Amino acid sequence: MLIDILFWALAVVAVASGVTVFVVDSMARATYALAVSFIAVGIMLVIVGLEYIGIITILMMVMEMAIMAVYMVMYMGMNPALMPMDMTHSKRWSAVLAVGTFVLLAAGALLIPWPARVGEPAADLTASLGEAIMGPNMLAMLTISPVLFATIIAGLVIANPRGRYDRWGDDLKRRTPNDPMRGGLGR
Amino acid sequence: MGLTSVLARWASKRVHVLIIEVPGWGASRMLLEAELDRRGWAVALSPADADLLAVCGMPGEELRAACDFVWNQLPGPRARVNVTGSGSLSTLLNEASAHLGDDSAQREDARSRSQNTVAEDSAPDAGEHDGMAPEEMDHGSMDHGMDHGEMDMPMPGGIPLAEGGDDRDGLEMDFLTVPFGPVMPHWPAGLVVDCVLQGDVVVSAQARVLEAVSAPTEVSTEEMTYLVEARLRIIRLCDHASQLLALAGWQTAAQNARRLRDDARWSADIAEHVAPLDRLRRRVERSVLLRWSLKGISLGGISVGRPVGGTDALAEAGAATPADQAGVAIRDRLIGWLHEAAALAATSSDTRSPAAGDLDRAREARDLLGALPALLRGTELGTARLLIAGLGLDTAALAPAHERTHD
Amino acid sequence: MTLQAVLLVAAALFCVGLYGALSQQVVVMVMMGLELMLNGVILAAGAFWWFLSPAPDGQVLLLIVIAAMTVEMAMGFAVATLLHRSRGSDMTDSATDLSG
Amino acid sequence: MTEPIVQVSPAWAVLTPFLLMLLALTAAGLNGALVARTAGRPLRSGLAAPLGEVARLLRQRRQVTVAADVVLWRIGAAGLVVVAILKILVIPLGPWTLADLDVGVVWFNTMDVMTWALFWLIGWGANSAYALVGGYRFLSLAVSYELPLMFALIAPAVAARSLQVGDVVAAQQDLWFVIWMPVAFVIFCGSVIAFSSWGPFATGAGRDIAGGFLADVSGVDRLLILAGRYAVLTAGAAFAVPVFLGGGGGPLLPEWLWTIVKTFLVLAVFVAIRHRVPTIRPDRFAEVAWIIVLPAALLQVLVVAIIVVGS
Repeated sequence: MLIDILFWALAVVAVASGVTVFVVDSMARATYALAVSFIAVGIMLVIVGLEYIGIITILMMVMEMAIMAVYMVMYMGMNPALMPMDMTHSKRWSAVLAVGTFVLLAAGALLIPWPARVGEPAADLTASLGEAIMGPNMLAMLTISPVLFATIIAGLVIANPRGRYDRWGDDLKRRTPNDPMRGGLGR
Repeated sequence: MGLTSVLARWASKRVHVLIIEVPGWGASRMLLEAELDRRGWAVALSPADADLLAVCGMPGEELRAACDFVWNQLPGPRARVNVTGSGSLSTLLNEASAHLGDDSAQREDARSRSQNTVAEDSAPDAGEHDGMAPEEMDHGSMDHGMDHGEMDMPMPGGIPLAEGGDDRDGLEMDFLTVPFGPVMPHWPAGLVVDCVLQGDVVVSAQARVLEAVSAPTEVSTEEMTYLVEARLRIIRLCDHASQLLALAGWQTAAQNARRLRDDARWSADIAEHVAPLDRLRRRVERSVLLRWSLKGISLGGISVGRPVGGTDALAEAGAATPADQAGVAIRDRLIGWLHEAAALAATSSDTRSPAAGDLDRAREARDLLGALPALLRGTELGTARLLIAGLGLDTAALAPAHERTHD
Repeated sequence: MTLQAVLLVAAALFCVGLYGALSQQVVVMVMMGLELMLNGVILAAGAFWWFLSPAPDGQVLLLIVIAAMTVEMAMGFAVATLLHRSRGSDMTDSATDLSG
Repeated sequence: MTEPIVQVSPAWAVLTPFLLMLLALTAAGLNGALVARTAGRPLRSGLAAPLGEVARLLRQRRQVTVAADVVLWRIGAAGLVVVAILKILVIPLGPWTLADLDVGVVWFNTMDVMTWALFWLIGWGANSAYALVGGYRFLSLAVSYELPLMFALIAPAVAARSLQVGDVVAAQQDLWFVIWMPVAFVIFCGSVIAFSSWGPFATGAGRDIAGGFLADVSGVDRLLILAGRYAVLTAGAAFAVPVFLGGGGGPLLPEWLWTIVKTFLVLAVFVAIRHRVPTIRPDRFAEVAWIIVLPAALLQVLVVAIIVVGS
């Protein structure tokens, strides 16, 4: 019973803050509304026994939203936060599509005869997850890590306008790189 | 009733004081700071942190306006004192403390203020936002949607939209016009630097000095006569060093320099100060972290003043401060100051005649002020503060020169 | 708390995110929409896992979704920076070079 | 210590905030005493300084800046204390713990990530240039310290083969982790100082920007933020005890007392560091953190992993 109340409260918080993201005019409020939505979902995951995943979700998303807020402030310039300007397009079709999808998904969720539960959860779910990714599912983790690493590299390459020739000179022989800002290692 | 009076009694043990120094009244400020240290009161970093506003000296018109503006930003309970001499300092602070603890008076003050702000809010004064009033902590932010929640107004909070421009990484970023000073901790008296910022990087800057209404010399000479030039110079060097150290975030060293400064004012034999000054200098020289965090911050091509002192002092200090060489590093400058102070203390016979004339000092200060905009361009805020502190700007020397040009 | 209930909430989150991702013009806001959609996906996956087959392998799938979200965010920020640098704007409408 | 850590009734959670605030107040008193000493005043006057500070902030009115985002501002101000309390829920006090979560170590990490949001919100809410710069400075520092902190926390978890704080304590019965993972311990302590925006890492509240995110807060808000900083610092020091310093293990004294004594010692070191070192500038620290500290943390984890697998 208590769990039910908690769940529905969290559900309301999650969806309401999700809607808030696209309603408020303030960039900071939009970003942190999304963070609240993620926190609510994270707690729901903890309720269904996914302690590690739920808490990791909260950790990652709060971090990401803190960074996201900076990007919002940085790039949105003249934005709805300061001047009430509409930065949307094809609102009506988006709404129709979204509602249509919701009806479809909701119908699916309610009408499909879901099978009964197969198997029982492990006693220590976190440990079982660890064993899974270090055992039978190691390949998945082995794939994720190079993908993440490639993402770091690709992100830097895309975002950074300065290559090594800009930094170290045409013959790469400059002794200290020509950076707009000095680093901490005396380079 | 009992609780509020208990709170008031406890609060009076730790009053936070916002100090505004008028150019030329450095001595009053230093005396005040020493008195605050003695009482265990704290120096406030911003108006919101302050209970007591202490204006050291007689501000000119513009500076007085700035003081009034800051006065309005004190949250209250609040009190205001004007420090112009040392004799009454203790009673002055006692009275201020009593006023702070006087609940009924403070309530009255709060009531009259809230009425005022209602009146102000109904007619927002646009002129207030364009940088005339210095240190507008809450109006200075005219950019990137730091203002929100006022969607109904075309200009939220009466603050106009920011314009943009490319930053040093080639990204278009908003410009933000912020006046720095004259109310800032560890800041040259009366200096205002109107900065255009992108984030925390200074895009361009313009410096000016708000003047005092009268030079303090008439008022404070009587207690200063025995402080001859060399001793004054030591005090000033220690003060500069203390401010620079405080900005570098090294509180104990800054406090150390400040105590040396205050001791230098009162001690009978200035020669006693050689050893502590040398100790402080060695401590600064030894700090790896300070060397690391100040590395690469230099005053560029600005020639900073020649050290004043005997020949050996000159030679020694000159070694640490290559004044004529391009690019004096801030750290060398700091060590040079301490070195020079120690050398002065060692050679001082308390009879030396002034080595640099008023005219020289005025010219030097004017040069430094002129060089400031170029120096600050493209620096990050923290670096900019260190650079300004590293100049050791003597705004007091500037004031008479200004008056002359105005005449 | 039943599977249906959780799925409904997840669907709601997904669709709000969908609306945002379709209607917003600014890249960062589009990203927020995508994140919200993935939020719904995570919740649905968690519900399926718990109510249908709580085997350890299911948790791995969720980890993969989270990793996908990280990648999406990192690339999104990078692309937003690139767009901002080259166009001075980060509107999706202005990046239509490939749209024929 | 032989018996395993037991979970006590959640009702005891009511006491945790008091214990936390008591420790935080002690730390503030110590800080006041140290400041008094450098200023040449008697130590005793400094010890009482925090009480005076609390009294004056309770009397002070709240000043709101023009076009401030008051909601987010207040959330940021109040959040720090809450986060600190949530942090210490998983820390065992000697033989007792309130919640020995399966993922206690990750829980602590998640709570410290909350400070990213909170400090930035404090800086943002004021709608003032200095405060916002302060918030950004904290974030740029956070990007540098967070990854090393995560790996520093992973090292004890790897050694204990568990993310549960109770297991981590139990794994240190013979040898404290601080002895064979000193790098991780140092990085952890540095990160605690950093996420509390304290001492050399307090650039977000630096004197050069008139107090940074503290520049415009007054009254109760300021009290909450300052108390929150002490509380977060205290929680960090307290977490070092079960993770690196053997929990309640020690001779003579009862275990719960050992936990408090160790916490206080770590906290005292943090407080003593505060004014004694110059600022570490976030723009320069970034390179050091990513090129030196992070690989060092990874190496530490590698060494721990090899030892654990080998043993």
